[in-house]
Amino acid sequence: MLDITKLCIFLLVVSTVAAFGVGYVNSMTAPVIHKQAEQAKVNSFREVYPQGDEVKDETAKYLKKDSSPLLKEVNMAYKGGAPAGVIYTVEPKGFSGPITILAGFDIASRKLTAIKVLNQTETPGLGAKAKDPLFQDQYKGKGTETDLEVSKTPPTKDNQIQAITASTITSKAVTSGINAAREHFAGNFK
Amino acid sequence: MSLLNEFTKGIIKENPLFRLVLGTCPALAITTSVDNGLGMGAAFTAVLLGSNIVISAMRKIIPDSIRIPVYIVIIAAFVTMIDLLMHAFSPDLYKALGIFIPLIVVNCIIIGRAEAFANRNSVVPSIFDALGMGVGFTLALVLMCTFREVLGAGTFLGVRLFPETKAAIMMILPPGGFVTFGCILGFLNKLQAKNA
Amino acid sequence: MLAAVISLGVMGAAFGVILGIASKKFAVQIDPKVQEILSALPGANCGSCGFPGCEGFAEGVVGGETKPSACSPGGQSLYEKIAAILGTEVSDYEERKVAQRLCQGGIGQSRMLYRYEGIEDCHAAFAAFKGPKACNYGCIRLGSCVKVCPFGAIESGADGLPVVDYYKCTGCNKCVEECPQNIFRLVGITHLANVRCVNTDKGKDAKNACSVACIKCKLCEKNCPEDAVHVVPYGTGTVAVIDYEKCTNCGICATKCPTKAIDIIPPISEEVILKSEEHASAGCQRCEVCQ
Amino acid sequence: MRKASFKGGIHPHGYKELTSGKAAVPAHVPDRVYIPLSQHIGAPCSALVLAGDKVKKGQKIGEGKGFVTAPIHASVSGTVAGIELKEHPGGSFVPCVVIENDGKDEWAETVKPNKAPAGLDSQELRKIIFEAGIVGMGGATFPSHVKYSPVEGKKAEVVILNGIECEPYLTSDHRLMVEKPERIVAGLRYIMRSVCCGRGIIAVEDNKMDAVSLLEKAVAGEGGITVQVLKEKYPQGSEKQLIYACTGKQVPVGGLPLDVGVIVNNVGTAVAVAEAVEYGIPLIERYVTLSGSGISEPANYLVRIGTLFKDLIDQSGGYAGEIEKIIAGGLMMGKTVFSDEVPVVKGSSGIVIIRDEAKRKFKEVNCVRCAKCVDACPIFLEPTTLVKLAKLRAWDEAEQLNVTSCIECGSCVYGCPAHIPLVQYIRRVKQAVLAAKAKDKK
Amino acid sequence: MQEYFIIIIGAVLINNIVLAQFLGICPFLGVSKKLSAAIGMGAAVTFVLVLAGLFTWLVQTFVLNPFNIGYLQTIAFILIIGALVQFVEMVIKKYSPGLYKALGIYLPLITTNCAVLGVAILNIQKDFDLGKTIVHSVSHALGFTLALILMAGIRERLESEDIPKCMQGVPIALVVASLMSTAFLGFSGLI
Amino acid sequence: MSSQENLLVVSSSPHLHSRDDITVAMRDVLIALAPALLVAVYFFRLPAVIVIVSCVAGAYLAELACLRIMKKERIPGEYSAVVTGLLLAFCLPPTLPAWMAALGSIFAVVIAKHLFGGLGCNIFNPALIGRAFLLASFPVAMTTWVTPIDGLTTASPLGMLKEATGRQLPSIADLFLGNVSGSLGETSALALLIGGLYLLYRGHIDWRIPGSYLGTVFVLTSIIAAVKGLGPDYPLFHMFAGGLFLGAFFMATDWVTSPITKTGRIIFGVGAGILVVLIRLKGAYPEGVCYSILLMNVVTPLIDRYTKARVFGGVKSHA
Ligand SMILES: Cc1cc2nc3c(=O)[nH]c(=O)nc-3n(C[C@H](O)[C@H](O)[C@H](O)COP(=O)(O)O)c2cc1C
Ligand SMILES: Cc1cc2nc3c(=O)[nH]c(=O)nc-3n(C[C@H](O)[C@H](O)[C@H](O)COP(=O)(O)O)c2cc1C
Ligand SMILES: Cc1cc2nc3c(=O)[nH]c(=O)nc-3n(C[C@H](O)[C@H](O)[C@H](O)COP(=O)(O)O)c2cc1C
Ligand SMILES: Cc1cc2nc3c(=O)[nH]c(=O)nc-3n(C[C@H](O)[C@H](O)[C@H](O)CO)c2cc1C
Ligand code: SF4
Ligand code: SF4
Ligand code: SF4
Ligand code: SF4
Ligand code: FES
Repeated sequence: MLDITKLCIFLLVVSTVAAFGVGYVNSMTAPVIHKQAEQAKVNSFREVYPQGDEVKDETAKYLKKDSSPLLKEVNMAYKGGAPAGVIYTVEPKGFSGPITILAGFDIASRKLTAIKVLNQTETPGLGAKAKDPLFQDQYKGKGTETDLEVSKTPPTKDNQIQAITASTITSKAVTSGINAAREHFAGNFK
Repeated sequence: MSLLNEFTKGIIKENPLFRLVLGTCPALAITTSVDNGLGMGAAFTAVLLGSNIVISAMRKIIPDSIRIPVYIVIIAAFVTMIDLLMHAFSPDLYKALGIFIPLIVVNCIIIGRAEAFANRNSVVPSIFDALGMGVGFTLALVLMCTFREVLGAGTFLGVRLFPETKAAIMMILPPGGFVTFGCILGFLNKLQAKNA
Repeated sequence: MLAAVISLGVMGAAFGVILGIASKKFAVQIDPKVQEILSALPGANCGSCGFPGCEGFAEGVVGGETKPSACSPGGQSLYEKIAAILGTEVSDYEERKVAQRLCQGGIGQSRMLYRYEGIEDCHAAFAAFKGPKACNYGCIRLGSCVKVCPFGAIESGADGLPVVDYYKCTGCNKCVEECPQNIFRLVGITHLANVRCVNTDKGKDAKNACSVACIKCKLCEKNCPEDAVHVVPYGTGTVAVIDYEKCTNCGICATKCPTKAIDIIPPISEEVILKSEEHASAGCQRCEVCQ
Repeated sequence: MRKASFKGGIHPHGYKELTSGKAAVPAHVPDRVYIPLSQHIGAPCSALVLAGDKVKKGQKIGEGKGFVTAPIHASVSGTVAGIELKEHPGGSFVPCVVIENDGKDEWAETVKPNKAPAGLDSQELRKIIFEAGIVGMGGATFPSHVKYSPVEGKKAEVVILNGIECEPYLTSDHRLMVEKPERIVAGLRYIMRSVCCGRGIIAVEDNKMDAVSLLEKAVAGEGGITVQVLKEKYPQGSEKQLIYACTGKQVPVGGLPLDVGVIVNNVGTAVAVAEAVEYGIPLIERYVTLSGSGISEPANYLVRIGTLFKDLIDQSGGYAGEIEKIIAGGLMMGKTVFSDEVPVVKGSSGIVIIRDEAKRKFKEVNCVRCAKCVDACPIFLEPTTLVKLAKLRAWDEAEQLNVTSCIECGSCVYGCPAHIPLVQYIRRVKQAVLAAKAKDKK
Repeated sequence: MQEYFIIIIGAVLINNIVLAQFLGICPFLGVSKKLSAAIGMGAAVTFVLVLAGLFTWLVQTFVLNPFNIGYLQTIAFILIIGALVQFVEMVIKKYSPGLYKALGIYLPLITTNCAVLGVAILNIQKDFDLGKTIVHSVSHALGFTLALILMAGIRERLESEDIPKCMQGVPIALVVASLMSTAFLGFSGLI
Repeated sequence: MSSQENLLVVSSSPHLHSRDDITVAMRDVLIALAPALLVAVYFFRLPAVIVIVSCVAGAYLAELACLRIMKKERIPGEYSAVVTGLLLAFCLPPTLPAWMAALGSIFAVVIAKHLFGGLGCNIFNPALIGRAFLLASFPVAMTTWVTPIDGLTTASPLGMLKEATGRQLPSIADLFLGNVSGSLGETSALALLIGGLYLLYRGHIDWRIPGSYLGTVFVLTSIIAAVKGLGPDYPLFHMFAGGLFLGAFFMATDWVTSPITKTGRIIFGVGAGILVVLIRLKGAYPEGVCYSILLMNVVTPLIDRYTKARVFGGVKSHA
């Protein structure tokens, strides 16, 4: 029994010291990480909806059971205390997994302000190009009246988005997410 | 001379990745770009260095029967520290390496070194051993990365070498990882057979 | 911070306790000596000891069922190690034995009966008139022994005959068992003079089949200063045989033999013998052949 | 009607036209015969004569110990010159009784006709068959009296006479069926009597329709005996395949035909039985086909046991050009010998001589897994897998895969595009398996 | 239901833990020489992976999260896994020598297997509830077992093939893995 | 010793061999591929010729180089590498750049064949590995299709079906004859059928694999058509579109990479059939033949192991 006690105490001491060390490093890095995360979030929000000065999570208020399953979060951007824009987090299924996208809508102009692909696991060189500004920027300023479409050839209509070469699936997935957000926006923020 | 030896053996003769074939998961998973390889190598070396120092310093007082749990705790502590530091100060790399940073804990090489070297040698040789192994691992990673990044993405360290449409994307997909590793091992075997 | 320290400390301690208790409660007795011996063994699992694998042998040694020297690949240093583990004396020193090929009928030396076509396997050729050579006793030269040696100690030489590398040979007996013609004998490594022919036919017939056959002329017998060589009855006839107990490796018989059926291996120095002992006792090279 | 056959097998070219129309002629009786003391499965004989002894034709000159053996008889009259080691067509060196022929062909006193062959009972028949040294003439040379001896709990329901002769080149059984159909039927009767069963089948392949019609004529009116025509396919003549084709039954692994109530004999065996039972003549001569690309005049002979191949070859005008192989038996199952100084034995159904055609030989290469061997194997083995195990020396695994059931028919090798001598590997495995078993027993 | 189905197909076929996610490569290469060993290892990993998934989830939910010490995840998890493996090993050894012969010898290999820790971390990262955690762990374990068994089947056949000396063993196994994962690309997009 | 040259040969039985060997088989496969080759050149013109030549040359030269490096003797007249090159070319788009085609066939021969020991030792179908490698590496080039004869960019028939763009699907007759876009050798079911029947007649392939493969696809798509009310053309469309015939007669039947047992071959065909339908209908790719066969290659060793025939007169043997 003595044996076990001794071993336990040794393990206890080692664990404690280790925890101490890790805790110390954590106390050093935690604020940095936290700030980064905050900053990242704010930055992303700002990227898709630059005008707001405060963003609040209002998912609970807007997402009902019957909302599209692609919608994950709804954040409201306030400007001077009044709602000015809506930022959706949507998660459509891409070629090799879910793609998380932010989409910003301006209530006043009823237009898509911008989108940002946050996380994706698409194939590098193919679907992963959804992160390229070249692709994302196509969504800027699109209207919210009709669904967007994916076209493999250079767009001829206003509601068309040109697919990433050889990645129609990814392009369609992104667009379907945006369309879900668009529909919700059109229905809830008249 | 012997310290130098401790250092160099990890680079070629006992290269952890190519000779001992340990720590294969990260070697396959993150070697899609040279940046990743360098980052992973650095993180790995730091952990190995830390754990080797601590374990060799404590080797006389660690009770034999629980030495493995103790090693694990020590190594895990270092890994967590690196993980946190990287998260805070190099977020991009942190994201690219993802789950493979915490997984350094179970990298067989580190425990292997603790058991086979640090536990039997004093601090100074252990430092050299760790550095040698770390550098060896890093070099091995970088070699794999180079093949995969150049062939699969057409870039080296992000610098474009030839147009993207001419790059064989498969090389940066999982099959490319396996086949690169397999061929390098085969090639090294061949070299060794020739020298022997 | 405090939470961290406490919870991890508690976790560490808790696992310590659990494992500690568990290790007591669920302990299974294995003889540490068996373990120790097992790790000292070459690990070739060659079976030359007569046990199914090294583990069985280790148990056997501890249980007193067999002697350490039954493991021929181990060599002297192993016997000493085992003796140390068991706390006994090394009583039964045996010289390390290596395989000697007792046939010199290479390509050009032996008359052939037919052209063999088929698989490279001595047993297969043996099935047809005891192989393609006119000599019914000699090496068939298709290298079954080469394939069977777990230590890669045998290679086919230029004359088609298998050549044993005495460094690598551990005396495991596998080639002896394999050879359909019983060409191999295990002989102490210091015994350098060997009659390399097992043809028991009369001199004329033997000579007719092979130019390096033992022709029973008894010149070796007559010239040996130690009275170590004799042409003795063997199988269905006679053949010259060396008594290794008496032989001093003087090499006179080899010079007298008219067909050069006796040879003396180019002098193996003490040093080489020692080195080869060492090499053999280094044991398992983890080459995985045994798997 | 679809003709019965078995599953698997191959269709090699028969080359039978070379000799199938040639009646068997009595071969020259040579000046010296070499009669091996072991011509059967079972205990070898020891000689009953010494150098210098006078012997007569049909005199017993060798006898073995035990039950599974068969005596050996002189095939000529003359003087024993000695006992010499000689190559045997089976691939070994065997002691032979050498007899100088005195040219008189005097019969031994022991050879006398049975007065009332029809009245003999089964035990008497077996005694006669044993004394006459009759062994299976289909190649396996298993002593016939053993085959006919009753086994506890097993009952022979049908005797099948094997007139298939599926080996390319060979036509000796064919000639026998054409020339002596009545003797075959008579022999079959005695065999049926000796095993106490009422049904007999003579099985013939559909490439010998002339023999079929003659046999049908011979069996007409003989109750219980039928002639069964089977589809031409190799190895139809193999006992197990033949039984399956005739009765639909599979002989169990490791079992005997008797386990499914069948006894199989070669048609030659039946003739030998008839000769022994009616005239008391022991087995001293047999039909032999001499054919192949390397012989000047292919022919069928009635040959005294102990005649050297060389003597027959000389009678057939010698070799046609440089020869490569002399095969004792057929192309598919026969064994090569290294010289023509090999005696004809009881099991020699043919000698095939192959000319050296210096054409490109395809060397053995890696198996390409075409599975032709698997599809051809009449025993449903996986020859290629067995070969791979042989190369790995994994004898146990091969044994589990029933390697010992292989009948060595060679069907697998015939079509193998990689030219792997599968049968030879398989034989090697069998050898090793048997050796391991023998070791275990010890 | 559908969610579970997606998790299963995804983990077994599409994002196979070995062939697509590169976890547990060491045992995948080490224990795939013989089919029997592969099956034993697969069973052992499944067993441990599920237990580990369960315990790590409990610890995360009821210890790390409430105390806000998520950063101790790595240490805590590896301790749990290490202890779990040893505990299981000892229990099996004591009570079922047969099972120990079949599984036990693989257990020590599992502690240093990325797959176990990796899946435990993934469970947490994906915010699964307990049910999904279990299903996810089981599916990954099955994916591992599947890859291992297929690999073992292939390697047993390769044993008798004429592979160049320098490629024998691990190198050719890696090439096989590469081609296997190429074939598994065919499952992309199934769900 | 004395004149030892004209000794007789002693060898093991049998002493008779059929005329078939590997060289004959490979030559027959090439003959069987000839109709499809002609159709390909007729419909896709010069680009097809360029792709075919690059593939065949790449494969053959890679084979020679590998044999040289591994110090192996070449079997005279053994053209398995040409078969590999040609079959690879047949499942590539006609417009693929020559260097990509050559790279694919080099990858196929070196990685998928010679690293495993060369002819007979490989686990995976080399040609299909070549295609899978190219598809994963150069997806853009590998999914660019052109119409026959005039060479305008279009989608492949299965692509059209999958994306349901509402474009007019090609007629069954065009699909059967090969007058559609697609990989250059896969379009004409007729030409492939002729070649396949020739191989069956020559006994190089067993009906079980193509039979069970095509049968499974037909049955499954018929059921789907019946359930969804898609009409009788739907199963035929699946049969004749894409590389199903090419796969069924020439690639699933590759000796080296398919099971050796008879039951195994049926399982192989059924499994591949199910996978094709699954991938075509549910997966990311419009075409599933290549992956279906590769995936069945993966399980072939296990199939062989668990489908051993019962030995004559005995109980089933266990692996
Ligand atoms: C290895 C590999 C990865 C792929 N990754 C993606 C991807 O990330 N996104 C995507 O939409 N398609 C991807 N594809 C799908 C192909 O490009 C596919 O042919 C495409 O969906 C259809 O072509 P299209 O976009 O030209 O219509 C991938 C294909 C392969 C072989
Ligand atoms: C050891 C041994 C015992 C045999 N015993 C019998 C037997 O009791 N009854 C029988 O009908 N055949 C017996 N046979 C004969 C075989 O069934 C078979 O006919 C013989 O081996 C030749 O067959 P084959 O030419 O097809 O190889 C025996 C054979 C051997 C080798
Ligand atoms: C592959 C093979 C082919 C055979 N072909 C024949 C044949 O054509 N004719 C024949 O009489 N026996 C043939 N046999 C021998 C038979 O199996 C069987 O041993 C014989 O018919 C028994 O009769 P016996 O004892 O009178 O020789 C063959 C055996 C094998 C293994
Ligand atoms: C009937 C038959 C089909 C073949 N099919 C293919 C094939 O699909 N792909 C390929 O690379 N080689 C094929 N080959 C050639 C050869 O078998 C192949 O390259 C081997 O896989 C190489 O070991 C085929 C050969 C034959 C006889
Ligand atoms: S020594 Fe024996 S086994 Fe070796 S080659 Fe000679 S005959 Fe064969
Ligand atoms: S098999 Fe090899 S090691 Fe064993 S005795 Fe023979 S030569 Fe020596
Ligand atoms: S394995 Fe044996 S029984 Fe089968 S075909 Fe080959 S030789 Fe005949
Ligand atoms: S016939 Fe020859 S090549 Fe074909 S599977 Fe059998 S052994 Fe292999
Ligand atoms: S590095 Fe992943 S299991 Fe070893």
